[in-house]
Amino acid sequence: MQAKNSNTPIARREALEDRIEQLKRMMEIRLVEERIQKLFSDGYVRGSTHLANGQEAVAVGIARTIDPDDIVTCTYRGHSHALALGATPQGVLGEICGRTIGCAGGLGGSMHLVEPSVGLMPTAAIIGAGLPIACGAAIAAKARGTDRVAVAIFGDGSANIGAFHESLNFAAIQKLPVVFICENNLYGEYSRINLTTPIEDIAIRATSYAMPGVIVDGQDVDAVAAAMETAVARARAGDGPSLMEMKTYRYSGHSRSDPATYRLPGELDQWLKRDPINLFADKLVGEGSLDAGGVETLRTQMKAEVEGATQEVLAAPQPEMIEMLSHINAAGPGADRRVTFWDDRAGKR
Amino acid sequence: MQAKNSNTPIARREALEDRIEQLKRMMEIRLVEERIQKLFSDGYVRGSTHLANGQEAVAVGIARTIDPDDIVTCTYRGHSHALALGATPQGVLGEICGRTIGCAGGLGGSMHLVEPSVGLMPTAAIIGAGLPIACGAAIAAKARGTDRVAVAIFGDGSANIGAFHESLNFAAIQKLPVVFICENNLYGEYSRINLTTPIEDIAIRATSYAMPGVIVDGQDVDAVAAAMETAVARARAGDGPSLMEMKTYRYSGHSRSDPATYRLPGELDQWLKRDPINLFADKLVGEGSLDAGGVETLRTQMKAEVEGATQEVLAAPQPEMIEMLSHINAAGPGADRRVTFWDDRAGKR
Amino acid sequence: MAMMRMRQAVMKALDDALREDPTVIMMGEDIAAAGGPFKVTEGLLEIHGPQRVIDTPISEMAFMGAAVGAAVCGMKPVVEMMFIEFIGVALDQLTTQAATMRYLSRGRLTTPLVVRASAGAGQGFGCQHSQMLDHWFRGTPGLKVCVASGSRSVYGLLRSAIEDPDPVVVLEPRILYGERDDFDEPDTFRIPLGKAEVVREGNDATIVACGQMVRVAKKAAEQDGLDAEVIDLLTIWPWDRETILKSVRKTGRLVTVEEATAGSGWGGDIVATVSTELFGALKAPPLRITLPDAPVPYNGELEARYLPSPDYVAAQTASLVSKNRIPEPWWRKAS
Amino acid sequence: MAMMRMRQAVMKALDDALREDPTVIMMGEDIAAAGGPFKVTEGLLEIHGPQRVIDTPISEMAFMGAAVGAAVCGMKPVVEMMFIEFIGVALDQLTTQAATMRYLSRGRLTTPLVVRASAGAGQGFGCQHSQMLDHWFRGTPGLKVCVASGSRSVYGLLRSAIEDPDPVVVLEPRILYGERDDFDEPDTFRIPLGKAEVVREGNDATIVACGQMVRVAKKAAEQDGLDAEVIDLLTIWPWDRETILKSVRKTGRLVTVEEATAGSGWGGDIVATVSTELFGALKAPPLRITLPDAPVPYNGELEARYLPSPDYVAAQTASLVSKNRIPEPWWRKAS
Ligand SMILES: Cc1ncc(C[n+]2csc(CCOP(=O)(O)OP(=O)(O)O)c2C)c(N)n1
Ligand SMILES: Cc1ncc(C[n+]2csc(CCOP(=O)(O)OP(=O)(O)O)c2C)c(N)n1
Ligand SMILES: [Mg+2]
Ligand SMILES: [Mg+2]
Repeated sequence: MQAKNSNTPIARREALEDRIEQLKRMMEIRLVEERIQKLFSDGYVRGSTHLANGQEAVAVGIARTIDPDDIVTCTYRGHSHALALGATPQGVLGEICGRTIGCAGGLGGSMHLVEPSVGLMPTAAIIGAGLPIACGAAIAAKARGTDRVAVAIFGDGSANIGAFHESLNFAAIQKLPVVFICENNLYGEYSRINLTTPIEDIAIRATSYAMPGVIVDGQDVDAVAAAMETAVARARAGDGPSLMEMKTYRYSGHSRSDPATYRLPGELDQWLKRDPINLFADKLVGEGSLDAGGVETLRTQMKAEVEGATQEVLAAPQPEMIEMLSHINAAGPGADRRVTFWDDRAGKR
Repeated sequence: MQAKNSNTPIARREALEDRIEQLKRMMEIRLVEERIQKLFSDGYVRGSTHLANGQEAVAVGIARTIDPDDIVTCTYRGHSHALALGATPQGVLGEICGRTIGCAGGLGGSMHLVEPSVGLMPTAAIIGAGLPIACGAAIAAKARGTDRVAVAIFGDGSANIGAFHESLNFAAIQKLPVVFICENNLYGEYSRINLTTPIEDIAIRATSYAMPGVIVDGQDVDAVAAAMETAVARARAGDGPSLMEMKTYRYSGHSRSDPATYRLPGELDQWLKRDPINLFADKLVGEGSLDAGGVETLRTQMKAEVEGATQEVLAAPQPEMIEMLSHINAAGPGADRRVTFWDDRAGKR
Repeated sequence: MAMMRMRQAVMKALDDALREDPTVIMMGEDIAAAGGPFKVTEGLLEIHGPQRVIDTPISEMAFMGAAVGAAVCGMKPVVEMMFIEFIGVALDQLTTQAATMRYLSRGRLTTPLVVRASAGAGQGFGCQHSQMLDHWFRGTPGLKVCVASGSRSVYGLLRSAIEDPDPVVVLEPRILYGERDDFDEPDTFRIPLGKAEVVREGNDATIVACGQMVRVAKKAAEQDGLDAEVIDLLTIWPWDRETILKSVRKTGRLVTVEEATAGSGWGGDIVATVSTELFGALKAPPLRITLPDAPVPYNGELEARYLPSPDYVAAQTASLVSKNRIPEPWWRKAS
Repeated sequence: MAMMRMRQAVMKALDDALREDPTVIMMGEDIAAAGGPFKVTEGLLEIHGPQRVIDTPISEMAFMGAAVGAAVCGMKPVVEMMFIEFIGVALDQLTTQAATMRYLSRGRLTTPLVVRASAGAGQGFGCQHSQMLDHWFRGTPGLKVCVASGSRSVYGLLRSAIEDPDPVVVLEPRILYGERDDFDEPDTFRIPLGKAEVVREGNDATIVACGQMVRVAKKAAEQDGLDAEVIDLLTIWPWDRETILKSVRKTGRLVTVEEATAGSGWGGDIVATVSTELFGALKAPPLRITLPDAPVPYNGELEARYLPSPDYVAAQTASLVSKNRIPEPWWRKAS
């Protein structure tokens, strides 16, 4: 178990400067997702849950590029991003198990992770909802004279909803500092992209808004980070939004216990050959920062940490009844807890 | 005044096979719009009204290409299309003055013209609403084994609403027989297109849906018809939708008494030089089907007809109170009036 | 008597409608190849083909609007909103377009379409996937709104809705999909839209409920010492004045059990109407049992408290019957 | 006393808020360069600049959602929905996203935003541009809903709404924009959200109204032989129980005048609450005066009949007071 103070979201975020930590975070994401699947089978998870294993490089590549006070909107498939951005395994697993130590205090659940201290808005369960919200964060950043950017993360299927189109157009005409990131994992629920979308590359759609559209190898964390750096720099410089398409793949089904029988034959195997964690581990070994034994040591360490966090969560209390009545409007208790982004580091806890 | 039976929507539509009739229809549209502006000033028109003078070639070019039982969805700026498709001046002016002889019996008003006998759905007052509805008509056409097409007409500003994007994607993936027609008159309300849309040509957006995107000279009725023929043929053949961008211009302000002071200086004058009615009249003269005197004669004739229709409308009764309570659901009176498209010519009255 | 899960009853209603009427088509996300996220449309693609059971992109506006256009052009589209919240991006097409089509064409064009949606709380789907939201539709001229309470009613309502010449919303409480109920009705079985059903007779109070709250109300009414009549509303707009007034005239007391906040629930209109029509004839003030004014919580213990339970409904009703006074809701005691 | 058109009062409220609070921004279609389709934002762009008064594309989802994001990040966005119907393509962002932000973050993130919209009938804008549609919002936990009734109230409500830490919808009856009213309030004037106002005292009945119906109710109450109290509801959710109950306790009779159908109007909840709280203390059954169950007609004579008029409200109220029985609505006599 890490020392207490290194397990704050902000410390976890800052740790990502280190390449070994990036690898560890990708391992952590994978292990947390696998643990969630088991928690689901064991009846600890209510409703639904949407895993992102296979997509770890996208999450860590984004998180390592942007700053903790850049703003991120994301979806129900957001465990990976929450962890990458800095949310703790306790916060994520705790939320998914509905406990007080969850990042939304057990009120939100798997689809509604949140971590304001590292810029993560509550992840939205409605397709497309995060894109306009990111535009608004970008408007605020501009209006408040910061160079902060907003990042909207969504899936390939979400590129067919109206909010996608309206947001890209709006951001383009307003030259908003937004980076739109489509995680193209080839499926929206149980439908392969070719069944719902008449083009193969979502990035093409950038043309409709006169913004850069970039196709990125989403399995390669360095490629993700490099592409992000360009887009973020553009946004910070006031040159407007970009559309980034991260080609990736989800190893799990869409949600809960979906066996994903709709996959093309052999497709999963092909993608497993370019597993983002293995790719990055091999790279680090190649660079000489790790040896093969080191990778295994890390994996074992992360496994223990995730299991430790899980046990902490399972021992944590359920929320009090009053909690669900408290955060409706400013008349309720706790209305003074507001985090003010950017001008108030104290808000970051 | 024309003989009674030539003033039915279907007869008016069929008349458009003749090129002189096309010119007359364009003149009629212009004159009706001008008459509406005066009726508005005189207090006969309630709410708002949206003129399409300057855009006559688009309307007539479309109407002369498609069949009376193809389906059309359109917007509040729909007087031109209603008249071109066959709605009578009495039906259009009557509706705008809220009289029983109006095409919606005075219940709808300027924004809600309708003429099922020639395929015109009630024009929608909500931006974007007509595009998904046209997709649905196309689904029905396919399902019912006809080769009928659906045409959705909308403005340049409407190309920024979510429904545009969703509809084009949906139609493309389903290969629906739809023709999407953007009347790019350079303004959405009081905003020039460059202030709301980061690209100049809406047709570019077709790329996002792998469908043809065609830029058309909307001032030239023959160019409109030629482009439409290709798109309609494609749709009828089962090859899917097209996006047509008609470059045109509205001479009036957006609505009511908008003086359109937001226009670029000189812009209107430039467009007046390529007035669609003059262009077509000159062409017919050039072709030898008319001489200059003949054009003036037609104009005088149309003016008298439009004035006659206006007087007819102003003498027509207001609707009965019971009308507004009658058409809510099938439990009300008149529920047996339903027009069944395609398999029932009797429905066409 | 045969037992059937509500999921299967939905499927049977759709299958029967598709079989009997060639103009019926279905549209929605993953309803065809995948058989639906809740498995309520399983097998329909195989039987009826992709022209009739249509998978759509994630584009609620497009397919909701397409249903309007297809309905006008002679089809009877049945649209699935996977979770009723999703219509929040497409409400215009239903309330502003579909519901005005007949009016604007004076009967010449109509929109016989059905929106089916899973709805309601109880399973930990969180606050954006657990609402009923019937108040978005209720009271829209031209639109009817129904809520199913089990296998029999979902079948009867869906069949009637699909045959109705006007647009109808049918809300299917998601929590009931897996519930097994008696089902012994022929394919001709219909529940007339606009009619409520007395599902338990009683004399001390009339409990009106719909959806999953019908079970809750019935269980409450079965508790010792209570002699309550339970009415399953079935169609919540327009609702059945006759059946409710008749019952309350008999019992003298009205209790509504609503899966809605007080500000948005259907009970307001019913209580208002009953208070007016039976003015002076009631033994006690009408009691509305609603949700607290809060989003649906994820945590299981919280969500169980959030929804009216049989014990709570029984206690509140018993208190009303014995004292003829309105008991406090739990959250006023709690906070 | 100074007179001011409601249009100018809206403008002054926005201008004052923009001046006093640098975090206030505005977004909407043609609100900036063009000064707004109803000229309620004229001059604001020139004074406050394009960073604060923002013209948007025709993209209600984008700018409604952008308001949510900007609000969370420290701004106070005021969004204009030109006609309230337009939110039918963007409702999700307001009710599902904005209203749950505080809850999902347990107070850490909040959305102090205002949606202003022109609403209501009377001017021949037809059935897709003439509704109130407050039922789409009412009862959403976390969201407040107000309706202005003139220059003074629009100013007071807008200023309070913009200062409120939570999302607020303010409906502005379009028909009142051109109406001139007394206006003699300082820039510090606010109408507290959640509070109603007694705008005319009386003893025989309490007429509750909002929006343009407040004028109708006042004119009705001024007719000979009537001694009615008139309450301007102002905030329709959450509504002011105290003021209404106090008045009805005094008069013994309640009349609501609603620009809504019976199935969707705010009167249901109020009548239900009053019937319950004042059970046995009312002299007559509560009377709801609503719209018929029909879309808004275009024709002027029809639309005038469609909306409750002062004469009609006076006649119905007089009938209630004299007979203590509910009179029939006009459409039941008509059809
Ligand atoms: C408006 C709306 N429609 C439908 C859904 C249901 N839904 C949840 S996830 C999903 C698929 C999304 O696919 P994609 O955008 O590719 O994201 P992924 O799950 O692959 O990350 C759908 C249709 C929703 N949540 N919101
Ligand atoms: C959803 C929605 N938003 C806004 C409006 C208001 N509105 C009516 S017309 C119009 C401009 C439309 O411009 P364009 O699409 O170019 O069509 P044009 O009027 O030029 O024919 C706007 C914004 C509306 N009717 N519906
Ligand atoms: Mg995907
Ligand atoms: Mg335009």
